[in-house]
Amino acid sequence: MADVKEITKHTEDGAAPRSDLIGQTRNESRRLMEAWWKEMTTAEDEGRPVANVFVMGSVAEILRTFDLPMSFPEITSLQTAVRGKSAEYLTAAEDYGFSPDICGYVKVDAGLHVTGRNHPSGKLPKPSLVVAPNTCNTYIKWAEIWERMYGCPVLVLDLPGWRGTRGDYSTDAETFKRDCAYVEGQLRELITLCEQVTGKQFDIDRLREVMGEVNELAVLYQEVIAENKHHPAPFDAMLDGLNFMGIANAYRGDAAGSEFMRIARDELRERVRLGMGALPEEHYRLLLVGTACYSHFRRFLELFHEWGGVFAHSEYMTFGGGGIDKGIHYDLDRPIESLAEQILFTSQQSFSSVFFSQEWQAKVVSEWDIDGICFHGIKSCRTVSTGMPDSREWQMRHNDIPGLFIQSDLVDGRLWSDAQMKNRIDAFFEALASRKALERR
Amino acid sequence: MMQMPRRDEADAPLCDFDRAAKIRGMTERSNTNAEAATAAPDELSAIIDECRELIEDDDYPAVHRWLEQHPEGKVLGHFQVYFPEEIAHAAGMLPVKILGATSSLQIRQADARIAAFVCSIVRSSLELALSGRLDFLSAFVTHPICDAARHSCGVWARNLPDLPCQVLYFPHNARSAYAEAYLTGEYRRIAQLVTDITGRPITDEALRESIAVFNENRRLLRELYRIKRDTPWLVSCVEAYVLTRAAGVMPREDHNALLQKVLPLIEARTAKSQDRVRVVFEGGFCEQPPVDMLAVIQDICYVVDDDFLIGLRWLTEDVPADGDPIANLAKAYFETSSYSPVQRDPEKLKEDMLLQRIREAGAEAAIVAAAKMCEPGLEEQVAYSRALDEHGIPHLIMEFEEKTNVFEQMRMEVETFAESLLFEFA
Amino acid sequence: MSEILVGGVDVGSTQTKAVVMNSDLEILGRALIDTGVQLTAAAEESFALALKDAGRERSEVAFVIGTGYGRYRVEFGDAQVTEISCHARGAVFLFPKTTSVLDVGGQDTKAIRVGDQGQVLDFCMNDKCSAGTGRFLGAASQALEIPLGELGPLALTAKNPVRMTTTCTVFAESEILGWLALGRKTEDVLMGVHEAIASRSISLLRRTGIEPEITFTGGVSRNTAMVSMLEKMTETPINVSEESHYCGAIGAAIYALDHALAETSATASGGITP
Amino acid sequence: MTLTIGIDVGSSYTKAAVADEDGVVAARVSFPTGYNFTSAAQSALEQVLEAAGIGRDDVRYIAATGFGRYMVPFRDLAITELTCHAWAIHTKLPTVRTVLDVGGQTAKAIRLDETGRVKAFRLNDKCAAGSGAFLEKTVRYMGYEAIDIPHLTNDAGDPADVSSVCTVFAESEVINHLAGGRSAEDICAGAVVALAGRAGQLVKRVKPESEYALSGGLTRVPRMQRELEELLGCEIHVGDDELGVYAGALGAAMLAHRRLRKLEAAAATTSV
Repeated sequence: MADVKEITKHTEDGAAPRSDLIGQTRNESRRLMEAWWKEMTTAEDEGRPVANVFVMGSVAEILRTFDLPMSFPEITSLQTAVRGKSAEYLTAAEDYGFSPDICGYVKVDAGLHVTGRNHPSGKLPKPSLVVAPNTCNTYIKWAEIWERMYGCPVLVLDLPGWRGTRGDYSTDAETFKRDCAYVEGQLRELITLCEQVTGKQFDIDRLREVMGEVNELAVLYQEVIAENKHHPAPFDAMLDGLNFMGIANAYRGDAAGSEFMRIARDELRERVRLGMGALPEEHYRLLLVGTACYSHFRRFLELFHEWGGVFAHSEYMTFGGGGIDKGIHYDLDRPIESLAEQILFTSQQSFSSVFFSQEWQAKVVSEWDIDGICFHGIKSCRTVSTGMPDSREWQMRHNDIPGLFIQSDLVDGRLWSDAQMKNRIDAFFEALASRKALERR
Repeated sequence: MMQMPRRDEADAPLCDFDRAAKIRGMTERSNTNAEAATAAPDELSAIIDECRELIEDDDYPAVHRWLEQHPEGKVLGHFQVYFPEEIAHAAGMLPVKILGATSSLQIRQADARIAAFVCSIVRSSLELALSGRLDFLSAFVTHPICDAARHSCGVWARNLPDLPCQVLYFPHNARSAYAEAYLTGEYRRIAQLVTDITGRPITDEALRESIAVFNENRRLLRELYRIKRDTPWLVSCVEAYVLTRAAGVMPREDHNALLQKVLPLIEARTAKSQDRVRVVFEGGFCEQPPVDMLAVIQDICYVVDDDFLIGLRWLTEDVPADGDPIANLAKAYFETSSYSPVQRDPEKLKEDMLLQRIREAGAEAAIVAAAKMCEPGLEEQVAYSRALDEHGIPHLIMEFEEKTNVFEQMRMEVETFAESLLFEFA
Repeated sequence: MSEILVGGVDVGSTQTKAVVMNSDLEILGRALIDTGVQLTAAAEESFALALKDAGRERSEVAFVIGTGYGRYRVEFGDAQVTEISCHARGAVFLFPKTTSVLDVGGQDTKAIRVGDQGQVLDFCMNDKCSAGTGRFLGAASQALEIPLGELGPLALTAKNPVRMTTTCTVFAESEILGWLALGRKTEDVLMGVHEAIASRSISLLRRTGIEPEITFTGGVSRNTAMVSMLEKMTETPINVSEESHYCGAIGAAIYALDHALAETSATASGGITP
Repeated sequence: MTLTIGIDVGSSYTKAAVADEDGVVAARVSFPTGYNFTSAAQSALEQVLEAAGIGRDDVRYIAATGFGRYMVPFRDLAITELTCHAWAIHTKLPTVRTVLDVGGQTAKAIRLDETGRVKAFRLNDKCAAGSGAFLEKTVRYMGYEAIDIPHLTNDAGDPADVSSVCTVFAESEVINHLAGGRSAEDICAGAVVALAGRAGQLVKRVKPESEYALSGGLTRVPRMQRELEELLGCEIHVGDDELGVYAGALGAAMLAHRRLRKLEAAAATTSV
């Protein structure tokens, strides 16, 4: 940790070239991810309770207050695919009875649980508590799988989203107030549940500390994403964004999380200062809608990078980051009330914008100077995919933003078809190229 | 692949009753419509045929008739599964279920709007809207029963700018002490929405009257299901289904009258019991199986209970008339309600509920179906299947699609299932 | 200076097409052969035939672009461009007012919205399954033992088309037999097949927005029943050229000309290859 | 001696068998169904009677099965092919509890109990990728015939990756392999591996119990059996004398015998 503090001090002083910063972020995220795994695994060995939570509405603030290690099944499932291991877990889950058509994350996780929870990165802990928000309906069905396997308590956290479709999509003040009251009530019930599960007394000052850290994390996370407005973009939102997202979730409310995000921001600022882009040559700036195909992650990136296409932003970084990119300003004088308001606000901003996507996308396109949007339809994820063809066409028709529509899956390699992917992606870049060529004339 | 002649007497004799009958040369034709065996089927079958025409007409004819009678009338469409229709009714609106289409509807526009891996009901409902068949709607309300349904609101809104589209967020944290108050608030918001549309404020009195109408409807449907459970040979699966489904697409008062007329006629039938497997059909809570698929099943089994259009029967007891009617509706949603894969209630574990349904219906087996691409349904199927295995209850796992119009594969599956239960081996 | 010659070779999943053009965008020679299994050989052969047809020598050709699924197998080519870009460019060459291009190929169906320069503005292709592609007609022709060319005219005589239920191209054959077994008329079954393909094509076109003029390219565009079906469904007349088979190759040749000119002159390249 | 006939009108082939009480086959035939199921059934009857050298009157009971079972006008009973396959396999291979029947269009996994009763089954249709058609298309695409499949899929083949979900798209993989110099054997082996993989998936969905048997046309492809054995890590029975090919017809004929006995017994009791 010492070296980290040092670096931050230096940059605050605003020192000369700091190329030693370059690469820091990846090393740190690797280190922190290993530490996160270690904590989950040892917790199980020591018989300490572990909570299973989800990226959209994790309420880490409360769980961390009770020192509950948090397992994010979305992240752990994704990791198996990046490690090229998802296939065997998918098969195990399908052998268990799960349909080929359901969420790949769910199946990989179920596969892990029915085969002894041996994850390539370590032993996946048995949940003692599950908090499943309604931000993705599949979370609820997922939680019920563990509930049946382990009989662990499941709290479904209702975070009502946007209701209307007129003007801006958010809800009116009165509805929002009512929703807050409901969320606050549920949070208080969660606190009681945590007390039962951990046998610990709730400590509101500890909650304040944690929330303070999240305030800081959110600001830094926003700054990190904002750095990519520069040309060339210092990071690839599909590749590096994954690290930022992972840490932002796993270390939300933990000092190490904010420290990491500061390192990341500083490295990015250094890269911007040195004109170091994520790609050696940046020709096109893209927005990713959906997720990557993690079973073919390297190839998926390559197909874009070989054309000099960089992902300057991704929808996943906002809902996958629990919406903290929308900003969090906890009022520590009224922690629980403020927690309810901000969790509700950020989750609405992030996941509701998936369902009512057009305005957020248009905003990103102009602010991050995007040349085109890549819509990657995920066979097994209706949450991100259902409305995609429509919003793609909307952006084309109303905002003249070129959009590429390709389909595969997040973890199921059986749905990857290389020739077709390449054909579509090449054609998309050819179209962007002729667009630019004509603009030049 | 292709339509084939219906199962006929040659293959009925899989079981003792038929065998004895065959030998005495008095086998009855195993029939699709139970009334084939009754004395005076005319009136009854006429009504049932009307109902079938009604539900298989993608143009909502009953709604258009209502609008002719009520030129100023406003229609509220709500996505399938539960919606507190009483609220819209009390404001003078006609609440109508948007529950997809028949296989004859050609999907021309919807495919361009939503991803390929989405269930048929979301797709065909959108097609109905885009093709102008739902132009009579003054508002559309969906609810986050699943992510595809939640997306519908955004997709509809982008493509039908003049139609107010709303999401009604039903609570999934059903046992939170705060859920009821929250839902009451949501119901009041919906009440405001419909009031804004009709300009007619909802009085408690009007709401109580509406609740009375829907209580009566639910009572009659419970009665229909009782008959179907106790004497399945009197009312076939298809008949019960079309009679029930009609409720979603016609004024409820009319449907009450219809059931009041039909139920005695059904009980007056004289058809004899046949030896068939008594099954519960699970998996019709949202997307609806095609009627012809049910015809295949009833050729082979008695469907003694099911979860078709569970929303119409979501409330299992009368909503009390006294007190705050909206609060009563919200309370009933949690306290006296059925179950489905898309409603979370830790005190109603679905497999337990299914086992109870099978027990209470006196069924010996279950058909556990799920709509293609239906995430919640397919996930629940796994839990159902394992629970049924534990309790040694034979069950058939299948997937269906609203737009299917050939059922040979399905017929073979159901027949094999029946044969495995009826055939006397070793 | 001697006239500049360019070539375009479109190696498709079923057929390989090649054209030789000059700088006045005249098609001097063309060739169409079955792709078979040796893509490289097919590319070579088709181009050789096109040169022969043009009565020119390989050495006279300044630039060759390969396109189609086998574009990277055009080993003598100077660059590759996807068939999406090439069909767009070719369609606008054949019908300058084209705004939408529909190409129903052997393995996939493409809907392309194009700009006045033949640049791709937007495009969509079918999913990870060959349902509703030209292959569907191939299946019909096999099952009914009727040559591909005769399917259209026969289908047009249908009175009461069947509704195809199979989406799997392979199973289409047996469904067709099934309908016949039920005594349905051949033309009614055929029309059902055409409808299945047409409605899938239309929903792709809708994804990119249907605007006249629509130009229909690829082998299936020669099928009269498909054309009239599409015209009925889109309620607009549809352009079909005698050259529609060669549309991809023509587009490739035109792109080749861009490169050739860029190489010979100092003007900025309109080329779109990486 | 009492004889019955089982007629299996499949989507690609029609099979018929004459059997006695003990399931001993007096005669059997198999030929392509064509598109008229009824005439296929009719000629199956004629051919099998002729082959057995008996007349229509020598046959007491006819059971029809397969996709076209309702198109057999002269049947006494129609039974699904799952029940028939299960029964035939059960009587010929009594230790088998799990049957995998891979046919031209549908793959079926069946779990039996010790009496031969079907306890669970799953089907895989809709898409050719999981059926014999996948293999057939692949070899045809390379210019061979279905008849060549067994020797094309000999052990020599070092499986090439044929992973595409769609049979038609698989062709572009085939193209690439051929262009890349892979042999037809390698590609066929790859297709069999892919097919076995999908079949294995299907089997696991019926909570299989040992022992296993393979039935249906794919029993003619020894490589399929071996790939499945490798995949499932156990022996796969195929029985003798092309049991897999005729299991439907045979099972129907034998169930016809059971049916007959019951009817006679019942008739006897009522006449007493």
